[in-house]
Amino acid sequence: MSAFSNLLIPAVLFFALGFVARLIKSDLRFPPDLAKILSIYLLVSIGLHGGVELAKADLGEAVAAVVWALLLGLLLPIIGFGLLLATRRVGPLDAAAIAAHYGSVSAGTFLTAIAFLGSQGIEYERYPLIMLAIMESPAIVVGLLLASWSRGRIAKTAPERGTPRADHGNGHLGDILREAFTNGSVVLLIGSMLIGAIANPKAMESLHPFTTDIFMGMLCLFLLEMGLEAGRRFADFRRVGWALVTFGLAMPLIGGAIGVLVGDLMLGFSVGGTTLVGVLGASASYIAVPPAMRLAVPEANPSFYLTLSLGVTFPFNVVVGIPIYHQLAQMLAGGA
Amino acid sequence: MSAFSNLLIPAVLFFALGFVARLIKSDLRFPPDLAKILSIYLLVSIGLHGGVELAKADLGEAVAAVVWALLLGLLLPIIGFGLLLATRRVGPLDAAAIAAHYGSVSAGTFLTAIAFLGSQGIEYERYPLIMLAIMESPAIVVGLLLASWSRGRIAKTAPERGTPRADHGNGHLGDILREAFTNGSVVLLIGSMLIGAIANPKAMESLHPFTTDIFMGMLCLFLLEMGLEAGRRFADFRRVGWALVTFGLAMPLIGGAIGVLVGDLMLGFSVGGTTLVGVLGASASYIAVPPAMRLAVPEANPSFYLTLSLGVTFPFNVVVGIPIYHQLAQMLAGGA
Amino acid sequence: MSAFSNLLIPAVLFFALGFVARLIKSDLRFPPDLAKILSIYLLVSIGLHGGVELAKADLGEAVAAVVWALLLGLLLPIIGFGLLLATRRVGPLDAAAIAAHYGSVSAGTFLTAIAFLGSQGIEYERYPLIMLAIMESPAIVVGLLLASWSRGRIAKTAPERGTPRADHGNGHLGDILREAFTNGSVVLLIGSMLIGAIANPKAMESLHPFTTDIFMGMLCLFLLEMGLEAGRRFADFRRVGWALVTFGLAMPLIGGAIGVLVGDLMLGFSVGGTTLVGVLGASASYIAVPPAMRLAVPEANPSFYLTLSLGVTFPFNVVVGIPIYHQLAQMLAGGA
Amino acid sequence: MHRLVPEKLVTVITTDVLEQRLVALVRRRGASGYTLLRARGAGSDGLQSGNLEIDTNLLLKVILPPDRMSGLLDDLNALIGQGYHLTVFVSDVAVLNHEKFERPMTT
Amino acid sequence: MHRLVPEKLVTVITTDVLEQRLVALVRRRGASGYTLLRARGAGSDGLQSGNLEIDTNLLLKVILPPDRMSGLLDDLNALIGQGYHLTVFVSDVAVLNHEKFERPMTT
Amino acid sequence: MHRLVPEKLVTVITTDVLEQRLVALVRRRGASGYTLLRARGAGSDGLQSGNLEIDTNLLLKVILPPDRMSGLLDDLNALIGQGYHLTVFVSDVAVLNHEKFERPMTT
Ligand SMILES: Nc1ncnc2c1ncn2[C@@H]1O[C@H](COP(=O)(O)O)[C@@H](O)[C@H]1O
Ligand SMILES: Nc1ncnc2c1ncn2[C@@H]1O[C@H](COP(=O)(O)O)[C@@H](O)[C@H]1O
Ligand SMILES: Nc1ncnc2c1ncn2[C@@H]1O[C@H](COP(=O)(O)O)[C@@H](O)[C@H]1O
Ligand code: NA
Ligand code: NA
Ligand code: NA
Repeated sequence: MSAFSNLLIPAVLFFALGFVARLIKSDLRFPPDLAKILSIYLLVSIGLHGGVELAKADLGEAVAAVVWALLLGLLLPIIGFGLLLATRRVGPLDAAAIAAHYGSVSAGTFLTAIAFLGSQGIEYERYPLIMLAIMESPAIVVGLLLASWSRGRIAKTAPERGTPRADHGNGHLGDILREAFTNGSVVLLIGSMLIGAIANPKAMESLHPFTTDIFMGMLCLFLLEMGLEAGRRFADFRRVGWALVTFGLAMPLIGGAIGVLVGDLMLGFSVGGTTLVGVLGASASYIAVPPAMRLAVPEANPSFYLTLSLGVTFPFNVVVGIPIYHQLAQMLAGGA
Repeated sequence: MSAFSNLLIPAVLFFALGFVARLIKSDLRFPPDLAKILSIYLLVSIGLHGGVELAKADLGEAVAAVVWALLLGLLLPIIGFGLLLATRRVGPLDAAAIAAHYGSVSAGTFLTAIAFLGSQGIEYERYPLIMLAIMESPAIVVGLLLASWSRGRIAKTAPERGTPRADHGNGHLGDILREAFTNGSVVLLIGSMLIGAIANPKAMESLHPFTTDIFMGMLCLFLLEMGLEAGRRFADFRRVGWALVTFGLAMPLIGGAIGVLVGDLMLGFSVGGTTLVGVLGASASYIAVPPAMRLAVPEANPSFYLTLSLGVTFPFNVVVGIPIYHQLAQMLAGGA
Repeated sequence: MSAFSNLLIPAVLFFALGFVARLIKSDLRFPPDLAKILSIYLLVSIGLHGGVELAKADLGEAVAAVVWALLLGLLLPIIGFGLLLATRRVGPLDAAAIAAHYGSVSAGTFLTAIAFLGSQGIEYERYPLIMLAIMESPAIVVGLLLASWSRGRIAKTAPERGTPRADHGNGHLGDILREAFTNGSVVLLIGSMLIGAIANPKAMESLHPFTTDIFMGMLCLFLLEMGLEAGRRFADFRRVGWALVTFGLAMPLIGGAIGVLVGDLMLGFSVGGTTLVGVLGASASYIAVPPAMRLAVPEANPSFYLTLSLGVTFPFNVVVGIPIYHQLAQMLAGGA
Repeated sequence: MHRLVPEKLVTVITTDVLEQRLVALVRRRGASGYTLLRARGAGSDGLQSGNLEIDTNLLLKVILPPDRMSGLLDDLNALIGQGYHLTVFVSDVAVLNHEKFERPMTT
Repeated sequence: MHRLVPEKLVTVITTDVLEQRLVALVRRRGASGYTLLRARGAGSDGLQSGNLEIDTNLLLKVILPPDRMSGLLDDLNALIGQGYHLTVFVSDVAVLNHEKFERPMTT
Repeated sequence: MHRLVPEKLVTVITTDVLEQRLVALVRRRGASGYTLLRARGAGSDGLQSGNLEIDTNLLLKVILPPDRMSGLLDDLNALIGQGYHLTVFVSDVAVLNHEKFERPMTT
């Protein structure tokens, strides 16, 4: 029912169009900058919206949301890391890099969830918007700590290989932490949020046609391109192996369930807000975390984390995950 | 009269601005991706509009429109091919590649015609939108068959040269047919149409500001860039020679007249709808057909078909063709 | 007071966000074409607005505005040239190239001033829009004449080096004058203005959502990117030296004061219109003049003029200059 | 000291419509990778302004061991024979991490 | 076997403001074509970040027969003498379809 | 006659995430400038489609005197040792305006 109606949201349909275009080997492609332009637009728009809400927010509730965002960002990568090591299909450095993605968030999935709620007329709290902006950085930091710990372990087992890596790890740690907090998309999102919060409200209204009216169309184009990318990456799933693909399907369910529990029990959100916290838990970053991992954990294979995040977890969440987290939220929060 | 008022449509004026900028050798230029971005936007927007209409369409009328679109797409290249061979200025492979363009459609010309009708408050049927999406593929297929036939003839005359080509032609035919139907712009247009037809109507409304309100502005920018390109190609007209330029002016008149006849007599459209079918017949593709011909008929010189399609026929249609087809439609359908 | 409220305009806040992102060494960056796309959009939109106003304009007042725009464009570079030579930090060719920038205008600064007036509900005349379009070309011409004169002087002092340069100067002068008037952004601005003036008013209305409703959002994105660029260039201010930085701060104040005097005394504008003429006087070009100088005065170092125009004068005007010119305008025109 | 090992760099410039076909050739010939750059230009095929989907070039660079190069050049020659407009040239380069160019791509 | 014929490849890196002028030189010197790539970078001219219309570089590649190359280098030298910032270098390449580089562009 | 002086051209192809780090190396080694091109491709690191912020390559070109080249190659080797995926190659070129490549960048 609700899963089916999700499929009739234009944003999801455009995602499917991109995906199918790649499967039928169409030569449809976007100019290389269009995805980046759309992503800047989306981050600025949701930042401004979040900021306007932030300005009206209850301080206590906002602080609770931020704290739980940090905790999710710290907890989920550790769970992911454990599960990945348990598969015995990847080494600890690959596991650290992949796990970091799941502590962070996919803005595209989050926005699709908002479109899903909107299409069903379901209200939601605005705090998840703030949580979205918070969750990139802690996941990066945990990923780096896990990688550092793994390097230490590898160095013990094979000391002759480990030495230069451990050295390197320490050498740039400061840089990398700075990177986690000055990452372009984090700055864009938090900066726009601050602007939304402090700017002259009348002037903010003049931005409404740009940030709100044309938003859905921009999101559709973005998801079309993400569908193309997901389709491209999906083809690699054989290479990453079934164990990892299973992780890419199970981890969002685990993260989504934890998110829904946090949203309902800890933050006391409505069904809509709880669904969104579920989506924050379930989704995996494809903007801020991948470059951070490439820079800080060069030993990890990007094919693994890009295929899982873009080719497996993203389509799963967009198509079936969101209705599931909504269902979960309804069972929990709907009963209250 | 009506020709003059066409010139005062902003879209046409922007086309003229681009054209003039090139003539006065201004260094005005668009970043290379802007035309591609605008073209994606326009295809998605008209696709969605077409789909919404399709969902409301009368099945019988829609089928008739599709059938006539296919017939036009098959017939016009054959007429063009004959005329081109009659000029004795190009070989059969060049003729095949050029002719394929005229069986297909220029979305920019079509949209200018819609702006023209809109500025005069003339109503039109929505079926031509569906026809637009249909007409790319058959023209490509006919172009390939004509090229294949030409290669056979060349092989007979000069067997030592022809053999490898005929071989090649067969070897990739399957690929090329697939290409005709999975071409990026065809997929985008038909995919958006399907989405418009099946998506939740309330959600479709949220796309309205994006697909409709800002549409005219995006079209103006697109035509500005097309003016620049037309101006650049126009300078080459001396190289292609007067015989071909004459073809580039006569063929749209022939195609336009046939289109108007089809729109009025076969499809029973109003003046507006008949005008649009005229424009479908008259205009030449510059999106889907050129890459298909480059891939499948590498022996043909792209300067010929790009100069004719972009530098001659496109400006002709935008500036004087549309009012002429409208006049014709009025004479025929207006009397009814 | 008014300076503070300026800081709360979203456009200015986005500029600050970009600037700060660079200072904290964030990896935030725009795809290379986005600034160009936004700049095309802004020029077309203000051109169309200007044209609609032009069509309603009083001929006498329009002519006076154009004449004073020309005079400002001729006068300001000469003042700038004198001041720069007085610093004894740059040679005459560098001075000529820098000075030309200050006779021209920064569209970004001008639009920020319009947002500033808008946010305070201050009315303004539309003639400054026309002046904006006029002021690029004369500044380029004066810059070239100053460079030519400088080359003559250098040739006298060191005849063996000067000869080829003087020769070159003459050889391409025609080309370069043509360039001054066919410069891409000049053509775009004046072309759009003409279109706005002559196009069918009803059709112009259909452009409103594109040119007006989403304008502020596009301006914010543009200023975000300009903040990034200003931040990048700002880091170079040590290299250009304090004397030049002082020029980059003093010259807009001088130009702004002259502009305000012209706006009030010569053109009789309201406080709003006078502020805008002040901004025209104060701001320095970063679109049309730099490439013209690179082409025509290759001996000048682009680091100087780009750092001053983008890294010093632009942020100064956006953040503190505009409120100052407004204050000046109020003191003069507000008393009337 | 670095062991700079001599290799061959093959460069192909042509319309980007051929991208998929060229990449398939490169994979089949066992290259360890390839690099694509967007280009524009002009040649016997006319102007490729790079502004439209239909007139953009690409520049392909492939480093590969001399024994595999020969097969790739055969393929490119065959394309030229079919009428495609290709600018192909080979340069001598010295690579830093020699072994990586021996391993064919796995996907 | 392929007849790989040695030719000269001239590469120029400079501000894209010079595009029209450089293309005109290349045409005048009888090249069979040219290739342009968008570039950014830094040099004595300062930073060319590639983000604005005013600070983007281009990289021009021209293959041409040695006898025509000399004239082109003269032209480029003249531009450098006038103060333009050009990075120019020549490499040895071996081309596959040799004859095509002999035919000057017709437009 | 032109005095074409032989120099070394170092080319690096890798993910654009490394841009700041590579440019810092090039500056530290006293190059007179550098050129960056946007690229995409594939290699041992998988596909770099160039469509997303996260899978775009860059191609860096640096001309520098042979004595400074060696240090730069050391740095690049160290990066490869740390696990970064770099394609590095050196070519022989002949430059037109030789002196400019001797002067390190001032910013
Ligand atoms: N002499 C040349 N030097 C550099 N690039 C060339 C040359 N000739 C052709 N090209 C490039 O190769 C593409 C195809 O050339 P053509 O096969 O001559 O049509 C052109 O669009 C240019 O980008
Ligand atoms: N040593 C170098 N290696 C590679 N590219 C360079 C070098 N020096 C300069 N360039 C390029 O050439 C352009 C012009 O350099 P310049 O003439 O030094 O201002 C720069 O913007 C760089 O893109
Ligand atoms: N054999 C090759 N020829 C040309 N470029 C290559 C080659 N191998 C790798 N590359 C490029 O270098 C990048 C990094 O390669 P890798 O280190 O193999 O992951 C790839 O994304 C390609 O763009
Ligand atoms: Na998550
Ligand atoms: Na047609
Ligand atoms: Na000024």
